[in-house]
Amino acid sequence: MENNHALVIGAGISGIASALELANGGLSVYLIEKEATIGGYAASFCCKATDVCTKCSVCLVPEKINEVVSHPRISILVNSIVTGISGENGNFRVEVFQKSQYISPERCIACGICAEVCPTEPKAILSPLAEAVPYSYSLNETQCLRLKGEDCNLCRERCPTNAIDFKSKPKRQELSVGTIIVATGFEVFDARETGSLGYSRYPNVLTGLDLERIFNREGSLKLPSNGKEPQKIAFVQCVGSRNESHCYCSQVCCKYAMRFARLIKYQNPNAEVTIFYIDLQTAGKGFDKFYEECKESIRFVRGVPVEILEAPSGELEMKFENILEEKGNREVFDLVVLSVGMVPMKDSRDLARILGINIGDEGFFDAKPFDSTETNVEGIFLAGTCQGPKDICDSIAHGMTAAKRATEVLTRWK
Amino acid sequence: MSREDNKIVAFCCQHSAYQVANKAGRMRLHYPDNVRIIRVPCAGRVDVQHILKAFEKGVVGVLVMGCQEGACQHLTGNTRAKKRVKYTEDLLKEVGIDGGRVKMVNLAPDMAQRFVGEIKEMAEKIEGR
Amino acid sequence: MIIAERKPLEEIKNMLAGYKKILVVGCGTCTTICWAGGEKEVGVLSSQLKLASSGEGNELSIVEATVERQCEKEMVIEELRDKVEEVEAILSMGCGVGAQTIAEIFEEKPVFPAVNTTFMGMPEKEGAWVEMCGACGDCFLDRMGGICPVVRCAKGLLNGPCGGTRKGGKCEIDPEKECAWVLIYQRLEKQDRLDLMRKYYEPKNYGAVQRPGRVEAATA
Amino acid sequence: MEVRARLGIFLCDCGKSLNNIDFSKVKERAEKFQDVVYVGLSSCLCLKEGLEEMLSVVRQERINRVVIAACSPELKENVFRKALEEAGLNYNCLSIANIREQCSWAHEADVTDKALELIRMAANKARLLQPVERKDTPVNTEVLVVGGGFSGMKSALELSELGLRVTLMEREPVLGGKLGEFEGFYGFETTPKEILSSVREAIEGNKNIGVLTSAEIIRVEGEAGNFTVSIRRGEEKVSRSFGAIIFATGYTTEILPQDFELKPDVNIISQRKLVEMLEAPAGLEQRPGTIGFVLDVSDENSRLPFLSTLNNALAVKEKLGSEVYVFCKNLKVDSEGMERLYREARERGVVFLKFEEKPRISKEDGRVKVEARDVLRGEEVVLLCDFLVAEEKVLPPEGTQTLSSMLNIGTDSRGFYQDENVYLYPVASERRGVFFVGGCRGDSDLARASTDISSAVTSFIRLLSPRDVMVEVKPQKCRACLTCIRVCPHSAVKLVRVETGEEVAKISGVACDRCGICTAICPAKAIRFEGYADEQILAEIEAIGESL
Repeated sequence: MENNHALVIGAGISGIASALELANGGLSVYLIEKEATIGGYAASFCCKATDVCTKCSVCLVPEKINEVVSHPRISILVNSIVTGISGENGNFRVEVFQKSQYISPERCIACGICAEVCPTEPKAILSPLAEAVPYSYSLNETQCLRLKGEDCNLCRERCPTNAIDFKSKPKRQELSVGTIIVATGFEVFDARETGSLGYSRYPNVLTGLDLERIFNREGSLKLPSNGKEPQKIAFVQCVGSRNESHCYCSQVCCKYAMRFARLIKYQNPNAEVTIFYIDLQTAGKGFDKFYEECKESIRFVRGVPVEILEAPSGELEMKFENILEEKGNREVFDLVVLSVGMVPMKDSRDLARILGINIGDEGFFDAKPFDSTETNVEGIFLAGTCQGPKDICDSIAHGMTAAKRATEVLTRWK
Repeated sequence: MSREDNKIVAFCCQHSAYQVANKAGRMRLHYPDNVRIIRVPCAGRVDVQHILKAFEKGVVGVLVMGCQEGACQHLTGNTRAKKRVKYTEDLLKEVGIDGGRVKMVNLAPDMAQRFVGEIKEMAEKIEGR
Repeated sequence: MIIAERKPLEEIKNMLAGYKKILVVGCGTCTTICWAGGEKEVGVLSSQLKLASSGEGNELSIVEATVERQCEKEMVIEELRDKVEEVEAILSMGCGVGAQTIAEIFEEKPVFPAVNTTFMGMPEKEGAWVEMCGACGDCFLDRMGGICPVVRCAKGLLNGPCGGTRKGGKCEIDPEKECAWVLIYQRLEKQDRLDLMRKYYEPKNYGAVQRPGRVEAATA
Repeated sequence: MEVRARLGIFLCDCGKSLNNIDFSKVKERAEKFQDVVYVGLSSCLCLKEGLEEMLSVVRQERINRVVIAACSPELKENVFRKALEEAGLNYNCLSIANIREQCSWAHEADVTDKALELIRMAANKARLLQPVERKDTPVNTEVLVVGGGFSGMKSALELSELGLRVTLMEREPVLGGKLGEFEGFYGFETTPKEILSSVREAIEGNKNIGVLTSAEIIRVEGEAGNFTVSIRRGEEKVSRSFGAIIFATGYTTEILPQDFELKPDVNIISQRKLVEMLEAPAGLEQRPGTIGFVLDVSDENSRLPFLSTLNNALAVKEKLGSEVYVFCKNLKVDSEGMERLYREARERGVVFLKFEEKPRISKEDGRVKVEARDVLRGEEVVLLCDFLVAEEKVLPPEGTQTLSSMLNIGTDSRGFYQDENVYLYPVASERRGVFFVGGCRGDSDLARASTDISSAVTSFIRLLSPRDVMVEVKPQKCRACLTCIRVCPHSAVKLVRVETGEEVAKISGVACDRCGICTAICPAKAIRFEGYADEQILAEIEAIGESL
């Protein structure tokens, strides 16, 4: 039995790394992605360099994305999920469900005419984000007049490439593959669950992810409430990590918080930045030097806040326990950033059930001891943060590792 | 040759600045249209002669746009470019073209605003020359 | 190898005052290798001259050329014969030898040096050279552990070191530079020849080479 | 003889959406450009129908250089190149003018003139493009793995599993390394000693792996695919060829006396000493009542000391039942399973004390006294312990500096292998074909080491695929000034003797990473980078400001 096809589920950075290595090793790869675009979270992050690179690795992402898109042996299926599987190691048959593609990403040339002519408000046709790959428009089913049964055909008539098809049906297809890599990634902890910190209630309480996206889009930081430059900023560590229900360290938050803190200080030297923490995770290549620099300009306070309240002025009053000063304390900030951690994908249980792979104590997919890519099912491997928190570099390395294991399986079968 | 129009040449590293320029376009961040982007494999490929030649052709501002310091795929490409830009500035001063009209800019692939800002700044500088 | 440095543009421009058509000649050997006057530098200087002259409203017409070795008459003639005719003056980017060779061949055209020939040296790293030899005509490296104090000691002492050597073996005059005599001591120590340090050397005969120097191989 | 360029210009108005460009004017003017034999306009050049039409024109008009004026080359360049290859053109005969992202979309006003100028720049360049050859350089597939610890042995095994030959060399007389210094991994049945011996057995029984112990590298020459390594084994010197080198030389640890005021002695001990005690508890005169660990004194940014402390503290609890105190500044829990391990330790009675100021350590009645201010409890703590396990600083092994300068490869701020540059992460170096895995590239743990290993193996496989030669030295222009050799960040250039007997620089197609640094710096202009050659870049500049 010879099958030189591999399936990678999830086109985030580790799935992309896996797909590239599999394809470079000579295999044909199906890379399927639940969302409409590939790249995952990392694609929406921002560079955190000041006048020098601070090694956040975000710049590695766009190039890998471009490489995967143009690789001749990789087929990408977006808007797709796995719904069933049969067969075994070396010869899996995987059922893939693809949502209706009202606008075909293969035919859309992103000219934007459809969005221009769309008569609804807000538009039913959404323009892609600047970093989106594939770079194509998408249709909001709930807004579209045609899909609501009305007789509107404006976008389809005007589309120069006939990319729009209202009759598009969800597609089920069966892929025959020798090996599978699961790279479904993580979800960001929903900070609303820690209600006392006021996320989504107060405009000036943001998460680390919000900050990534703000810097990516705007290039600098403004207060959401009034557009002014914040002067007193607090970072709160371990939001959604290292507690009873998330008994692990998310590995990335201390580093991104410190990098952001330095970036904010770089852009606005007068800003006062405080980081509230339990334990600082400062190990890692080159980070020691960076941490020493941070100590000079950033205030570190041991202890995390219990509550954040908004004063009538819009300022945020934070109640925290400063362990060093042995007493409860209050302080006022313009902006509070919650350093949210990584949690398992909500639908990972469904995928685990379909594939027959185990879920570990923390809710991430379970790997074998001493080999974090191997699952309980032969021929199915794990890559990246679906197995547990990792930063971008570790995710890439993990993706490469999974690819290596999967290649072994297929070469052995040959 | 028309010397009236104030052209700017931006040598853009394909790993960073060239992508940023595309991102700026996608975000419809408008910037002066007198800039001409030349794609290079690394800022370290840009040579003194290229910059001088541009000025010879009547270009009035040159930007060399590479990756962030410490993030060059070829380790020294952007720092070498920076030195070369500095040297070219001196050469241009010798011929009476003031130094500010060549500039090294370090960018990451997502810094569309910075990119547009730098171009606007150069455009303003050459307006007021 | 011969090391040279390009002259400031101002100086070159002054030499060229009044000429409209010039030939800029690089040398493909020493001055290429020391980044002072190879094909690339010819291009850079030409660009600069064009920019400067067009800024002043009288654009120079420039012909560019590079001779493999400017100090070789045959090579100069071969490469420049046709190009010289159309110009009024020649700008040499070779060393002083190269410029003089060209001047000797094309006597009717003025030849100007665009570089200063500085010394004979060795590359330290890319783009940096250090002086090693002063061409004194009376080599005594055999006794100096292979390190020439005539040029590498700031004072050119034959019996060093002087009293001013700094901590860490640095030179009194320029703390960035190594004291040549410390280097000589260390070298001789490695070779177990430290006794040479105790020897006194008579003042050197700097007249060993009768100027202008001339050497003819006995077998020629 | 040079074939005269026959330029075809293919304009794409992106579904007629680029409204600020007047395409009819563009077409009319572009037709007058030099060497242009065809100008066509499409609305969807990148789609099947557009491509087919383009190819038929290319064939019909015998076009040999193509200019496409459309969206950014990052999007569709590969699509266009592939299509042109079908029409029998080399992929490099294409030049793209980015008139969408960097022209139409970037400006509000009419940009017809700008678009025209961009097209002229691309056309100028296209005229000078040369077909590129794909060279299948023979690559030696045998790999040298340096370092016989866990990472080295595992690397050798993984390579051999893919059918590759491996030479595994180790400085010491036996394979082994640092893993033996862990007593156990808490919660795992298999002990590190068992892991090591099973790996060692697998190595010994493997026909594809040759082992050289007591061996040291004295010289490395050559480049990816073809390294020549001189190795010394006692008196004997051998020279061998390899396609790649994987460094797995690990780390060393040392208790730095200045950090502890006291020298290691009978009761200020290392983790290794503790493990020895735990292995033979019967050998102890009496069961230690209290054992302390002090961390974050030598180095507050390292994970490894925590990993061994947590595992060994739990082992102490289990085997000796002593009271255990851990003094530290910040718990390093950013590795898989560490938070759970920490909680487990707490539950088993290990006491953690956090300090801001370095603890004071002294001797009292033959025991070790640790005094510190515990910030969690806000009080001064004085602990007398029978044994104090002192923090060991994790350092690069001896010889790292020598080897890295020999290889012309950077190290990080702590002196470990691999420059701090994200493009090299996880395991690459600036020199293609040289990889670093595990502890030798800095703070690592078992999980990270094993992903390093597989990453290095996959990176090596990627190295084997054929590459196009883009950057070449013109031997007749080369002055052998060595500048390129000195500046190449990837050590891809060397001096070779050509047929004429002259020595000239030569760029290895396998090792070159195509940055063009050498091309820009060469004082003799002897290096040509196809696609970014001087004449090509200057031709683009030449088009700027020309009347259109």
